[in-house]
Amino acid sequence: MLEIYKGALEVKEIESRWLDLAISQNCGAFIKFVGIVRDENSIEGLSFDIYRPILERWFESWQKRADENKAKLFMAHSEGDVLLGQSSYIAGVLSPKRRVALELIDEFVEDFKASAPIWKYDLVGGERIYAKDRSTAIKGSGLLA
Amino acid sequence: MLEIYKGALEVKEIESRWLDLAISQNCGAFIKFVGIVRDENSIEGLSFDIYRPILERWFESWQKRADENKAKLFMAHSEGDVLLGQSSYIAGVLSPKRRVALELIDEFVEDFKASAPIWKYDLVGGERIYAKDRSTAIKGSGLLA
Amino acid sequence: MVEVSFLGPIQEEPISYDVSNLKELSLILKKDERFSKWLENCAVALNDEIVYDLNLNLKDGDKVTILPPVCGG
Amino acid sequence: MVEVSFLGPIQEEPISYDVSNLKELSLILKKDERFSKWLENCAVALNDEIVYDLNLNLKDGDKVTILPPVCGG
Repeated sequence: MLEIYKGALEVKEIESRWLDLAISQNCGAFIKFVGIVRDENSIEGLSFDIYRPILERWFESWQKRADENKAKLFMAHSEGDVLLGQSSYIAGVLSPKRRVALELIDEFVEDFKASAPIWKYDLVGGERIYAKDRSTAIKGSGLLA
Repeated sequence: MLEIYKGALEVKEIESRWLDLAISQNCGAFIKFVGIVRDENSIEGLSFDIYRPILERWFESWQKRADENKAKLFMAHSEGDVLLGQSSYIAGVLSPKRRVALELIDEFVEDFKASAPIWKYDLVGGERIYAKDRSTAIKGSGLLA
Repeated sequence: MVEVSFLGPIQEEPISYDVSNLKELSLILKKDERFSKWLENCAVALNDEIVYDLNLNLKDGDKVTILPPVCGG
Repeated sequence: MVEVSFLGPIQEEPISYDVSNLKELSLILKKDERFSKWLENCAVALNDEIVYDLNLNLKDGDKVTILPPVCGG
């Protein structure tokens, strides 16, 4: 389940809905990663661009991999501006087994950071500044160089 | 933060409160493990005994370890009966850094399973049956044998 | 006297013993049918701290706790 | 014609090129100052699938996407 929202995530609403779904699936282990925008580097917040077609494919390929372990993946992400103390990202793994959930959330979040087609900007003085230094070139980059 | 409740956890209330706390701490990564009682082996639910003095010491020693990484640990657990589809356990790690949160939640949950002084019983036909086969002898067991 | 508590599924009330170290306690519990079968898989706490040394001395008022295999979550 | 889109911080509108493979596209983009500095750190998608082979042929109507370094979360 992949959800994209304009602006900050309504974390409580999302977590509440996902919990109801988790219970209905009779799975014992539900693990979630929540990303919160921190007050650092004098930013007012973050802003995100998303390219949905490739994000959806990336997510589907991860869900296929999770299917092999009878796990279900969840993700919510913001598009546009997200201010300090707000949340921009939640990833979740629901699984019958604890070990599957703990291992998959780690790989899923790390690959998200390395591969998901999302671009981050710092909001400073009302401007959107590309977070170049914190960004990662996707595997295979440089093909046209 | 260690919370013990009689019966099932009110997951939504607990997660909502923890989220507010997480935001107030200016930490970027919050990861939570939620345990839900599954419908398996024809049980009606689970039941738990807890020995609080040692549980509290165990938790404090983990919090000390987390302090070294500027992380804060959260745990909620049920005492007594928890029925199918209800939650008995939530563990959380709040950290400025993603890697710390992902690694610590794994170690924290695994050591919880191996060491926390909590005893589990299946509820079957209204009776409480010790979950012996799923239980783990604490490190150092057999000293008096 | 040392008070010994048996936790979780052992289902026995605490008992006070007149022992001066864990070795003596071990000898007594091994002879007691209610406890002998549990001992191999039980950890031991002295005043709520898990201990690993059978030579530990006990003093009057000490609290010993017997912890059978655990399963939280 | 092949439509090339430049995502995220590159901030350029899509452009259509008359090219028959990725190699030809690479030669054109390397000469364009708006794009040349990005290429080393950009992945390439053909019809929304990331590709790794510069010898891939392109056909009329294909969609190429240029993806600069990412940072979700």
